[in-house]
This record gives sequence, C-alpha cells and structure tokens, in this order.
Amino acid sequence: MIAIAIVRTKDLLAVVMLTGIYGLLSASFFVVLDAVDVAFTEASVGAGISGLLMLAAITMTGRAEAPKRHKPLLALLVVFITGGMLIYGTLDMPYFGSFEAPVHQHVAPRYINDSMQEVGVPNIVTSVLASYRAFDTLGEVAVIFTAGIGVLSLLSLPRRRRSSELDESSEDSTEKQMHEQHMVLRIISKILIPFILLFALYVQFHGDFGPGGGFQAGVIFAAAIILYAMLFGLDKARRVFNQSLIQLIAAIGLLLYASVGVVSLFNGGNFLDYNVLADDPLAGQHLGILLIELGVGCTVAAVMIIIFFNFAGRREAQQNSPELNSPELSSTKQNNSEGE
Amino acid sequence: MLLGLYNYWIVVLLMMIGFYIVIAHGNLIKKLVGLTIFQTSVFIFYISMGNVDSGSAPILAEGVSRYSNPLPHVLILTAIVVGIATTALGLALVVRIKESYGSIEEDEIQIQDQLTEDKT
Amino acid sequence: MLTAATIAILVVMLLAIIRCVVGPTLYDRILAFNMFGTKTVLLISILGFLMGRPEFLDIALVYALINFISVIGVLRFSDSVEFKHPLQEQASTKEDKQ
Amino acid sequence: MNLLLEIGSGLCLLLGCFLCLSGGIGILRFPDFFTRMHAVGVTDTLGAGMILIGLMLQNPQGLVLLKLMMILLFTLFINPTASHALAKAALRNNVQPVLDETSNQGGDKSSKP
Repeated sequence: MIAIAIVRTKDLLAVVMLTGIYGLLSASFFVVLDAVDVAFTEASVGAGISGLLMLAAITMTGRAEAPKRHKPLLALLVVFITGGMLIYGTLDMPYFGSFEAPVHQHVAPRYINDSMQEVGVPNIVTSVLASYRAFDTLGEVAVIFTAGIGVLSLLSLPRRRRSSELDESSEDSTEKQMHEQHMVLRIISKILIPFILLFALYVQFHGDFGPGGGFQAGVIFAAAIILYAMLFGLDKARRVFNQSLIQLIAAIGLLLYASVGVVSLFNGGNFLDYNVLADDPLAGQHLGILLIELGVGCTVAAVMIIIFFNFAGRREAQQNSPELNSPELSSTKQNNSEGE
Repeated sequence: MLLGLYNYWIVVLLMMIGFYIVIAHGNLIKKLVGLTIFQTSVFIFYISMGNVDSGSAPILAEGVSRYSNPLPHVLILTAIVVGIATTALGLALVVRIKESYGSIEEDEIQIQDQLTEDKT
Repeated sequence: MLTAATIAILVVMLLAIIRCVVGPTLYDRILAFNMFGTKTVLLISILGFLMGRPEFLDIALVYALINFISVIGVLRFSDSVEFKHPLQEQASTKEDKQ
Repeated sequence: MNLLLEIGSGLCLLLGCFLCLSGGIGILRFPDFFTRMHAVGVTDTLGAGMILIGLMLQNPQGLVLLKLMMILLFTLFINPTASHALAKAALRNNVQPVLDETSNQGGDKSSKP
C-alpha cells in the first residue's frame, strides 16, 4: 500500500506532488488503523500545508536537482545495514494487533476505562491530550511557537516602503489581470471560505466529542486564510491579518494555555489540574479543556499563517526586486494573449 | 508466523528509503523530503503499535467495548504539527542558504566554503 | 457492496498514482493528485460506514477542502516557477528515471 | 421500503464504482493531457456524487446525512472548479493537445461538466 514511496526519487516539483499524495495515503493508512485524530491532523498538515510550503520554497530556490556525482554505494550499504539490524530487532516485537502487547498494559487501560468518569469527555484522545498529558502538550505548543519565531527571524523583511504611484498603478493592473484569470476560482472560494472557517470552528469546539481539537482546527483555519491570500493577493490578506496582530494572537494562545495552569495552581491544585477550576470537577475539566484547546488553536493557526506569509512575502520581494516588476508583468500578458 | 510482523517491516522499509534520501542526495530540499518520510515511518510505527485487533477508534460510544490505544495517537498528533513547524524552519534555512550561496546543492556549498577559507 | 466499492476505489487510486509517477508534464501530476484526493474522500467515507463509525466523515470533509486548497496552491505557485519548456522537462524526467 | 433503499444504494454505488474505474483507466490510457483531463473531470464528479448518494441511502439519519450532503456539495463545487483552473493553467503554459487530425480544438475544454 505504501510501497509507492520508493518511486519518489525524481525531479523536485514532482517530488512535491508525490509528497502530497504520500500525505494523503498515510492519512488513509491512519484511518485504517483506527487513529482518527491522527488522520485528521495528517490530512490537513501532510497533504495541504507542507506541500504548499515546500512549493513556496522551491519557487525561490529553483526546481532542478543537480545530477548525482558521487556513488551512492556507501550510502546504500549504510542504509541496508541499518535496515537489517532493525528488521532483526523486530523479530522480538509483539505481533501486529495483538492485545497482549506491553503497550496496551501500562497506562492505556486507565485512560480507556476511567477517562469518562475522571474527565467526562467522550474522545479519549482529547482527554489524554488536554488533561492527562497537558504539560506535554504545553511543551509542544511552545515548540511550535518557537519554530514560528525562528521562521520569522529568518525570513521576515524590513518594512517594505510603498514606493510611489508607479508601484500602485502596476499593482492595479496586475490586480485586474489576476481578477480576469482567476474569476471562477475567486467566486467559488468566496463561497467556500466562510464554510471552511465555520468548519474549523466546528472542529475546534466539537473536539471533545468527535475527532478534532485545537491542532487540527488551527491548521484548517490557517488553510482558509492561505487560500484567501493565494487568490486575492498577499497584500490584501495582510491588510486583514496584519503581522503584529497574528504575532499577538500566537503569543496570546500560548499564554492562555500557561495561564490556565497558573490559575489552577492558585486555586490549590497542581499545575494544569483542572479539577479545581470549578466547583464540580467534571465542569472544571470541561472548562480547562475548552480553554486549552482554544489556546492551542490560536497558536497553531497564527504560527501557520505567519510561516506562510513570510514565505510568500519573501518570494514576492525576490520576484520584484531584481527585475522591477516588468518581466513578470510582460510574461503574464504574453500568457494571457496565448490563452485567448 | 512471521507474517504477523509485517507492519514493522513496512516501517523499516520506509525508514530506509527516507534515510537513503537524506544520506545520498545532495539537494537540501530533497533531504528535507527524506526527513519527512523518515518522520512518517516513525508515526506509522507508533500508530501500528497502538492498534488492536477488532478494536475501534478511541472515541467512547455505546456498544463498543474494545478501543485502540489512545496514547500513541496523542503523541503522534502533536508530533505531526511539531514536525511541520520544524520542516518550515528547515525550509526557511534552505531559502536563506540559497540567497547567500546561490545554490542548494551540498557539494557546491562546500566548494564555496573551501574557496572562502583558502582566501583568508 | 461496500467492500466492492472499497476495492474499486483502491484500484483507481493505484492507477492515479501510476499516472502521477509517470506523468510527463506537471499538469498531469496535478490532475492525478486531484483525482487521488477525491478518491481518498470517497474511500474514507466508505470506510467509515464499513467500520460502523460514521464520525469518520469529518475527515472526509477536511480532505475535500484541503485537496481543493492544495490544488489551487500548486497552480498558483507553478505559474511562477520557470515552466515554459514541457519538452525539456520530459527529457529531464526521462533522464532521471535511468 | 427498506429493501428498495438497499437496492437503490447498491445501484448507485455500483454505478459510481464503474464511473471511477473508467476514469482511472482513462487517466492511464489516454494519449495527452487534455483528454486525460476530460476523462477525470467528467467521471470523477459524477462517480463521487453517485457513491455519496449511495452512502446517503444507506444510513439516512441526522448529522451523518448532513455531513454527507456537505461533502457532496463541496465535491460538486470543487471538482469542476479545480479542473477548470487546471485546464486554464495548462493552456496558458503551452501544453499542446495531441491532434492527429485537424479536429477542432475547442472540444478539449469541455472537460468540466
């Protein structure tokens, strides 16, 4: 089923397409293996965002891969030795799907049997994620936040000055051309984007009962914004979600998460112990999970938007600065006339 | 008898492919793709460990008694999002490398480095 | 019936993958990608019914949306990549295969 | 009534599968991009619609039905749009259809249903 991954050693743009397919495929693999939430995440991340980011990077770096120069024999040898050792190691592993495997004996039964009484949320994954192992998740969110900051510091540009009316007019003309080219797309996405946002919110707040939660919702939300930015121009999207606002949202999400923990400390519990947030432990758990998922969603969405905006902004700047707009314009014109 | 272990073999195979790409290819973006495959193999490893015969998705419902192990799902769920964040960071680094070296092939970068070292 | 549908869709997915790997031009690949996405949506919704857990439909919904977004994204970006010589690309992919 | 629904859903699923399969064979066998596009664009939408309708007939209740309807709606929106955009982009970037006679070129663009 996944053996197609082997064929992925080809030229770079095709590689990206294959990565997309690979993401879809591994997500359906996760569905088969009953990991609904994971499939959800992989679907939105692996198939959508990562492919887009790689594409954005490729447009900046060029797509051709240089032909190999050194012999891959040594590498193959190393790989095969590693693989052989690993396969030898698997001989001692428990069989696939067996119920007696040690993984299923340790803490999992408690999660499965008691989480309904202790947390009161039907989706066990959510309850483990946000309640039992909340400290872990806090760390993960912090990592994501840090990665966002890293991308920001690597790729962000000094404030682009709006240079004169010439820029404006050319922008207008490209705007008009884009409008003609993408009319159907634009109209359809105008219809779709509200639905996507709504669906993201549904995923966010329905995560207690079905598959979903803050991570997935954040990614879907970001995907909607990215769609908008792609079709209506980056500047327009920037006007709606300007940089400092998103950075603020990312920070607020993380802080919200941490502050829930601090509040529970003040109320006499442990860090991130939601039982003390309300009079009734179950209600406290619900409140805590809701807030935390909200924090996670905010941070993930904001970081994804930051990453994409920076990549795309960098790309636009790269395209504009050396050639001063003209080649791009003429080429689109040319293409247009050819298209008629 | 041994066929019960096939999931691990798939994982090992994927891992070998990813590893090979990381080692043998000079192109930095290709290396990142290889890293992604490697990552996914680890994900599949965890998820397949959590799977239980005739189990069901770990969302409590009436009439279902056996669930898959939710713990690996949690770990992997966060790992995927963290993975994309780190991949984005790597891509950002690649873009900067391209800007300052004019190339994303490992060999050419090394050659350039050596040239600058020789000059100084 | 559902099993038969699953098998049929798996076969179609395989065909789409072959086209995506072989595909001489970029657009063939995007086309195969799009088709693959649609088939995944169908596969997951059918699997949901097959396993008796219709909550899976959420995932299918996400797929439908994400698939659209990524296809549009690929198109937008591929406009700006230097893609003016389909023949040259054909040649290069052939070289790579060897 | 129940039997009728069952038969109806079976028929829809079968039709959908057939359409998908023909689309899959089409994408593999046709000689150039635009004919492939035609094969996929037409059969995909209808096939997906058929399969989804078949599923709808299987389990008509509440939220599940609503979600299936949403998926159907989105597929109907998205697929033609995507193939339209794809065809347009391909045409703009000089992907030429293979023509062995001087047949009219306009027919190639009718891939969206």
